[in-house]
Amino acid sequence: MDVLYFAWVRERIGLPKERIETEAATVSDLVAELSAREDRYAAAFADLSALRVALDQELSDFDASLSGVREVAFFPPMTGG
Amino acid sequence: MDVLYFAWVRERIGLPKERIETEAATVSDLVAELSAREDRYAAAFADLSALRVALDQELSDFDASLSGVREVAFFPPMTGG
Amino acid sequence: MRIVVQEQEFDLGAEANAFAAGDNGNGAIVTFTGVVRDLASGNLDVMEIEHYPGMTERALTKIAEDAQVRWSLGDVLVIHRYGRLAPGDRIMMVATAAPHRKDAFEAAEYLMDYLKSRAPFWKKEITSGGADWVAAKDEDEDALARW
Amino acid sequence: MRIVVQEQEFDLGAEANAFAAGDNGNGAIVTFTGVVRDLASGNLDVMEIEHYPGMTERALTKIAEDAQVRWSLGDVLVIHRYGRLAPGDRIMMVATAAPHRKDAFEAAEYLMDYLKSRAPFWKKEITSGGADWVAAKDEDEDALARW
Repeated sequence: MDVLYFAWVRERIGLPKERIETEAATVSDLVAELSAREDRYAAAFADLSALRVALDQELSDFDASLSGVREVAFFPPMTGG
Repeated sequence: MDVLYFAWVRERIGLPKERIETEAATVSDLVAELSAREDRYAAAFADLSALRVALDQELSDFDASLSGVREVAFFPPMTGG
Repeated sequence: MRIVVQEQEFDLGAEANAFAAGDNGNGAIVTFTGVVRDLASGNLDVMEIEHYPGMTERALTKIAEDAQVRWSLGDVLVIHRYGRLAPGDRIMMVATAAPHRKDAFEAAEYLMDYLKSRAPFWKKEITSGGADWVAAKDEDEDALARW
Repeated sequence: MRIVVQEQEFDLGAEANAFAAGDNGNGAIVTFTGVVRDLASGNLDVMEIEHYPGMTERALTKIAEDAQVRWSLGDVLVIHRYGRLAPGDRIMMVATAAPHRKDAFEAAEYLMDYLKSRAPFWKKEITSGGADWVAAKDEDEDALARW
């Protein structure tokens, strides 16, 4: 699936988008898998309360299922307007 | 003093402004004096709850004193905006 | 602060741009524009707006000053027309600029609520069937209670 | 309904006039415009706005559609920029048209509250001293509770 990063999440991980092959069942599983992979992920995902996640461009939760999801995005709380 | 009328009060009384010599102490006294003078005033002032009064261009009350007042205006509730 | 009472039409866009051209401390700009609505029956020919010259400017100035006391505002604009208007014509506008959006919104609503019931304007609707003074609405008077 | 997400600047006045040129059933038009505020220190060079192409348009469309369900609105406009802006530049605007002013005001405030916290934009303030992501404010999240 495509995984996107925005704002300081993008800066900490060091790229805006990557393709990830994963068997993770939920967003939390994916976060754990990435955090275990490299320090930059662990740093970006250290405090989930400071993060938001969107599945296929809809805001979602960290315990949501990834079944059928093509695009996951991680980012800080939004500051539009 | 100058007495001004606006909207349907002006239409009922038949003029926008007149100079009135009066010894009326309060607005209510002036209303009674005018109403006794001619039917068109009595008709305009029949229901005071449907009227507003301004003294020297400030909204006021019917029991307010006319002492020192130069301009009295009678009109219906305002409908600006 | 700018208070304008005039018969001629005004350009909403030009006024909004001029108002927004102010200083950079104001992150939030709200405008409200009132437009002559046609009647449900669709036959409004003319909306005639009478006003009380002198008192109108005083009342609008006081309302705007009161808003500036209650909220932290960078600037306030009030424009109100009088005379004969047609459906679709713009009657009036208010604009508020503030550092924060809540202040700009609340002040604009306050200006409108007071302007509706405390500024000496009276509207008359003229149709082919006759002419009627618009009655003040209880809800407009009630709207003042929240401030 | 018109939703615009663009990098280039927009003309508030031209947009307001075009929006207000609609039908005569809407007596009330509210606009809100957000402007890049300078920092208290007065040294903001650039406000950089990042967004999530695709999701941004979806989120803004949903917010506008929700407003149209909740209030009786004639029309809704949302414009939001991304990219590099300077102090005084206009970031975004919303506009609402409605038969009644209360609906126009409430819907505009609703659009702003949701747009602040639910549309995928992120602001970064760049000064000579460095660059900082703007933190979301609790009060912006709390503002959603009233709807």
